[in-house]
Amino acid sequence: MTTPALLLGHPLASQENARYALLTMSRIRKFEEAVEDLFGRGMMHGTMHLSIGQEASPVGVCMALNLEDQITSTHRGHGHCIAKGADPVRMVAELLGKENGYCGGRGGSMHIADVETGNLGANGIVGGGIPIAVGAALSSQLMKKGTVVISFFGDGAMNEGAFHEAANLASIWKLPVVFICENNGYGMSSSTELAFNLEKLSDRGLGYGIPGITLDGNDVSAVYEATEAAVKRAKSGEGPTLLEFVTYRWKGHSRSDKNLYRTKEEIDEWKTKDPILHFEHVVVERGLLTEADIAEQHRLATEQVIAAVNEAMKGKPADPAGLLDAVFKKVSA
Amino acid sequence: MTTPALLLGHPLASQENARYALLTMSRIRKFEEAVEDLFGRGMMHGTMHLSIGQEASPVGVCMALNLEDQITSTHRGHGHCIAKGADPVRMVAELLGKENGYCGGRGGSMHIADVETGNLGANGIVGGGIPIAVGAALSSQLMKKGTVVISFFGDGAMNEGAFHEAANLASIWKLPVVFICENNGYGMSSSTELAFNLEKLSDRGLGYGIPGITLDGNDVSAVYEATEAAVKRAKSGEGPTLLEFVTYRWKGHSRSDKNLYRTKEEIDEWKTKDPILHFEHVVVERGLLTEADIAEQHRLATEQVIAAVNEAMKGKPADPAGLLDAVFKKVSA
Amino acid sequence: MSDRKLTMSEALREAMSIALDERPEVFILGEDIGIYGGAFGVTGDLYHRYGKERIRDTPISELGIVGTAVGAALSGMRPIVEIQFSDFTAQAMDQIVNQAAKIHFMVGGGLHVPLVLRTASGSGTGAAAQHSQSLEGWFANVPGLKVVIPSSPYEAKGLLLSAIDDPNPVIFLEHKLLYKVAGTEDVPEGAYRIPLGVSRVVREGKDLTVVATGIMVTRVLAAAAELDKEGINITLIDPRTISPLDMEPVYASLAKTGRLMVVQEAPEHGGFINEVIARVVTGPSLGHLIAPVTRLAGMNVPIPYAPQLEKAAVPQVEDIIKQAREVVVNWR
Amino acid sequence: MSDRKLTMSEALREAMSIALDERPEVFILGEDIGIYGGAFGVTGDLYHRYGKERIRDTPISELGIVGTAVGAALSGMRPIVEIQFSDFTAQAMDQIVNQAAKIHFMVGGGLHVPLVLRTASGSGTGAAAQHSQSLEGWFANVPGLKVVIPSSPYEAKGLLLSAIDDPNPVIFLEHKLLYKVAGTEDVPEGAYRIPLGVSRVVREGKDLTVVATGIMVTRVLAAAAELDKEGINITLIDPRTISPLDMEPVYASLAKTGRLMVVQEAPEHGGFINEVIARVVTGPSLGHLIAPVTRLAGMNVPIPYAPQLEKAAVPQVEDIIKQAREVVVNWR
Ligand SMILES: Cc1ncc(C[n+]2csc(CCOP(=O)(O)OP(=O)(O)O)c2C)c(N)n1
Ligand SMILES: Cc1ncc(C[n+]2csc(CCOP(=O)(O)OP(=O)(O)O)c2C)c(N)n1
Ligand SMILES: [Mg+2]
Ligand SMILES: [Mg+2]
Repeated sequence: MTTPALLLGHPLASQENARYALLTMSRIRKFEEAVEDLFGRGMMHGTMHLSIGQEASPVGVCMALNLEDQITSTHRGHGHCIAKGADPVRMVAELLGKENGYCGGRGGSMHIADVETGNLGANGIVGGGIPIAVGAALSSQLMKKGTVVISFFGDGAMNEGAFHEAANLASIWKLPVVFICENNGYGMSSSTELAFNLEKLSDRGLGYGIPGITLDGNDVSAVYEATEAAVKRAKSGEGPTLLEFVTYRWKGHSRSDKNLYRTKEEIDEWKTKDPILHFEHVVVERGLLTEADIAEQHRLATEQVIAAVNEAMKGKPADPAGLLDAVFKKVSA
Repeated sequence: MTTPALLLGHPLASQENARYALLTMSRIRKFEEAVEDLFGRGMMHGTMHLSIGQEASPVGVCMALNLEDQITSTHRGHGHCIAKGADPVRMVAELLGKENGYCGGRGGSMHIADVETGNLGANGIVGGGIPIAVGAALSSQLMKKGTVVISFFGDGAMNEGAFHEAANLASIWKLPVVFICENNGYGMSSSTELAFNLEKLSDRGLGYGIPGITLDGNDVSAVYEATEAAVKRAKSGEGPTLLEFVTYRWKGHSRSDKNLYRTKEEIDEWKTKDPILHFEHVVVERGLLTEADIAEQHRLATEQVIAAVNEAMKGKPADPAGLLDAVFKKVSA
Repeated sequence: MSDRKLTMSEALREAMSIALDERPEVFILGEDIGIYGGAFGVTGDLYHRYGKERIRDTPISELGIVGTAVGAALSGMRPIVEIQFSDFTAQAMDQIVNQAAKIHFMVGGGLHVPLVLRTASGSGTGAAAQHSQSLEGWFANVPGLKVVIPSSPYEAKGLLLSAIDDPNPVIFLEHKLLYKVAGTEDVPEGAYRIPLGVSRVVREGKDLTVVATGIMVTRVLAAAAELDKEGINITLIDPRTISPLDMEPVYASLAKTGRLMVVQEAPEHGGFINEVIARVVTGPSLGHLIAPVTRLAGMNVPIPYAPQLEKAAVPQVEDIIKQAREVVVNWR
Repeated sequence: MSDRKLTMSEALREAMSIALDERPEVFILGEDIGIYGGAFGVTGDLYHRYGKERIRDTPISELGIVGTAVGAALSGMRPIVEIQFSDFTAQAMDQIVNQAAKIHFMVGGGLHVPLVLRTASGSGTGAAAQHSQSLEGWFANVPGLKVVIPSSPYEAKGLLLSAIDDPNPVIFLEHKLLYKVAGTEDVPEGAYRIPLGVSRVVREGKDLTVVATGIMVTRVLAAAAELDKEGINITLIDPRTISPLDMEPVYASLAKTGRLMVVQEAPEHGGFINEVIARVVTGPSLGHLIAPVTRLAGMNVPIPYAPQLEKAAVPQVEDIIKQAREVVVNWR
């Protein structure tokens, strides 16, 4: 896996980057379609939160990062994980409860972390990762790492006290963190109209002295540019930015969701704003990629995901014998 | 005890009201001086947070309320309590750990509540009362009481998650609550400059769609007017307002405070902005009260406080025998 | 009605519906309890029947929600709060413990907090460590809270109605594996109340007294049916409320069986069930014991994700059979 | 140095100072720990010696502070968090329990959280119900946390240094009445470590084994001195860490005394000390008991304000004397 940002000047400036963006968005989508299928066939356990329709955000954001830069993710974290460079084999293996899964089968979809690619972990607690991101940013500042930390969270998470306390600390200490609100319109069934008395959720930054920007979260290029600027600001010691990416999840909140709180029309309407299709149009229009290039990226993505699933299936089921030993890190002598 | 708001058109409009405001501010100050003295002489136990220098806020606010309107208070709550109409005898008795204290000796200074005057209680937890005020406002809305709830808190409390979650709920449900931040410049030793990246703390309302106003918290008349407007807004169903009253505490945070985090000059400077003296100047200047009137209010205040202390001293010490029975309210048959 | 084998979700919903009908001051608040019908479907159609004022959807703000409920309870209402997973009570612990539990006491009795906090507890759905805890021990050690753990639909309905009647804060812990399972007893259609603080003797047997709550009642029952075949007969006692805890039936049973086994899903170390052991060995039953007390509890690990790990982490029917058999056989 | 009778505050400060010197990744964060020197004066002059980056004053945001510490611990630092009163851990329970305690396990071992959370625990200062709780039972029942309760300045220093070394989250509960009391043992000036998970036999006596932590160690010692005069001799065992809990010295002592008394300040119902009882009666000591186990704990009430009430609510020296005497005399 190459480190995306190293490839990049501007996201649309090179074929290589355009291909990378498309391939990665496609891999996220195919990955989630594949695990949804496995889940539907009863081969996976637990719950699952799909980010289909939201792929531009993780990809655009992570393309603006270096490998050393860190992220914290959410319950809806497959995209963040893949975009930051995780190994899909170990992801699927985790979902299948295998020993070679990222968490050795102990965490599942909501707890995948990948230290090597700077992913400090998904989180099953809404808002739970936000103060953690701020803490990692404090480490960066104290240790003069020169890195940034991205805190991904949903619109719903902004109403948790954790957001509030973390945002204030980041602002007063000018920490190198970027708050990224993936506003998909709903926190489970709770619409942003009902949960907020605000036009733009990015205005919530005003209460902390944090600049806030709202933009189209389905435009990978816009996402990249806004992130790059916020990252630069963070790394130069000017403190956090709050980016609100407006997007939509096509699937239900989780498997048990009957979608009673929104209309089919609304969902269909948003499908026309597919971030992947949107990006394809742009790159073709600008003559950056051909239709064949595009098809090739999707083919590659499919191939990679199928290979990952097949490989993951071969893993050994996690063994209960190791549980007690896994609770504490051993005290080194 | 008369219900102050019933007397009122405008706080300065009548001699009666001006006298009431002065008497009440003076009573708060004398009360706190008296308990500080008792404390210093080892007759009181525990801790104590004095609001000397901040008397305009409780008095101005409570004059804009009816008896049925409710308040939630803080660890620094003697003023709120007295201004809302509490009986100083039972207050002192509580501080002395007497059976006839407000809490039967079980709560002490940080837990005095007075249901009859609509005081839902002081709170030892910074920010703890804010969601409770919002809940009381929800009761008011659901039961169509036509009342407002005042949530008093300090600047420091605004950085607690409790403030955040409560503010958002109040805003989206347009609850009849007024948030009153008594900004005395410090949360214990933590200055607002260090704890916030904001010019005005009332700007924090922006993140919730709550209008915020900052004003001189040592001007009882300004406090009254702002509160009255916010109360009217709340009662007419338009939702919460955030009022920031800028003030200062003359004494240390609590008894153990050595005041290392601020200068003597700063304290002295603020003493020149004494809310009581300020009000005296205004009423004399406008010819509303004479110097004799003023002296009379202070005399009355002193008399009442001394009488309260003497009366409270006579109370029976709280008896441990009742403790177990006091934990749960009895289930009525 | 002769055949009313409801699920626990249905029984809970029925209880709430009755309370909503009986008392105008009852209302429900929580995340996704409206149109969505609740994360576990417990509120179901109540939103359509009672409207959005009384079945109040909230933003994702557990601390705010519980605090709001405390304030509402202080001033005339009777809120029922639903917290989707008991793990998220961690967000609201200040309002639960420092406010709701203590206000009546701290202020000298002038205020009280008639609040019910319902929440889904326990493991078994593959939701992993942040969605599967059994936290009853936290609440049990907080004076001022009542703590209820229903073990069947019938019990759930009667206990919830009593919890709503109670003028004090009640934590109501519903095991998520029980929600969708139909009970074996009929659930009467109208109102009935099961008092808080009265243990239930679920079944009687001569050899061993087992104390368990919630899902463990189901598992012990299954184990007991197996052990019956071996001639080992179990008395099962379900305290139903762990605060207050009614020990009388346990003492009475131990006078007959002389053997005690306690079972819980929560991690063993520092778990609530130790209270039962402590009361027995410091109390009137001590002289009746003819075998060492035995306890079976969850492993001291966060709940893992993979099904084989998750099962291993908490007592299963086979574990109960094995341990129960051992104590009876070894101490004939 | 021959006479180094420090207070617990001083000993804790010394431990932190050594850790700050030893490891650049150690830093302290909390409310009023800077110029103010800490709500109980524990950080004292560290701010002046190490500067505001490493002795980091925070706004009033317990959840944010602990979460920030978790994130910092995950990425190379070793934060020590001070929470002014243990009651306010309620604000931060999500980060303590759902994050810090579980991350290492949940993510499969790739991350760990070397975090120490120091906080003031217990009653006795008239601060009432929201500032006086003993909450060790909550943390003990959470797999993934270590829980330390020092009982003297000497112990505090050695245990805190080990807690800081530990790669896992450690909850360090300091009884507020101990802060200003000088210990009876000298506290060595340099670094020394007392391993976590090793109980200490504080004194030995033939008649009764008492298990207690924190301030109760002091009170049991005072009681033991009185009882010595009556010819009743007590062994006192201080586990020092309740998670992990080292029971071996308790078993060894019971083999000699045959009598067990457990003492805690926390409310009796569902309190941690039950774990000790459970281990004893389900473990190797059962056969050695010649008297019923006896427990002495806080009343099941929130801590009240008035001194006479506050004293009555938790075990005092006289209560310990009385109950210890009773069990020894009645079971000669
Ligand atoms: C503290 C907490 N409260 C509630 C939940 C249950 N829950 C899981 S995801 C979710 C919705 C989150 O909404 P949002 O933050 O907008 O993220 P999205 O799911 O839309 O990506 C809820 C309520 C939780 N996991 N944690
Ligand atoms: C949750 C919580 N954190 C910390 C404290 C300790 N404490 C008591 S008062 C106080 C300062 C509060 O500052 P502010 O809200 O500005 O009120 P003020 O004391 O200035 O009136 C602190 C830190 C507490 N009681 N509760
Ligand atoms: Mg969302
Ligand atoms: Mg202040």
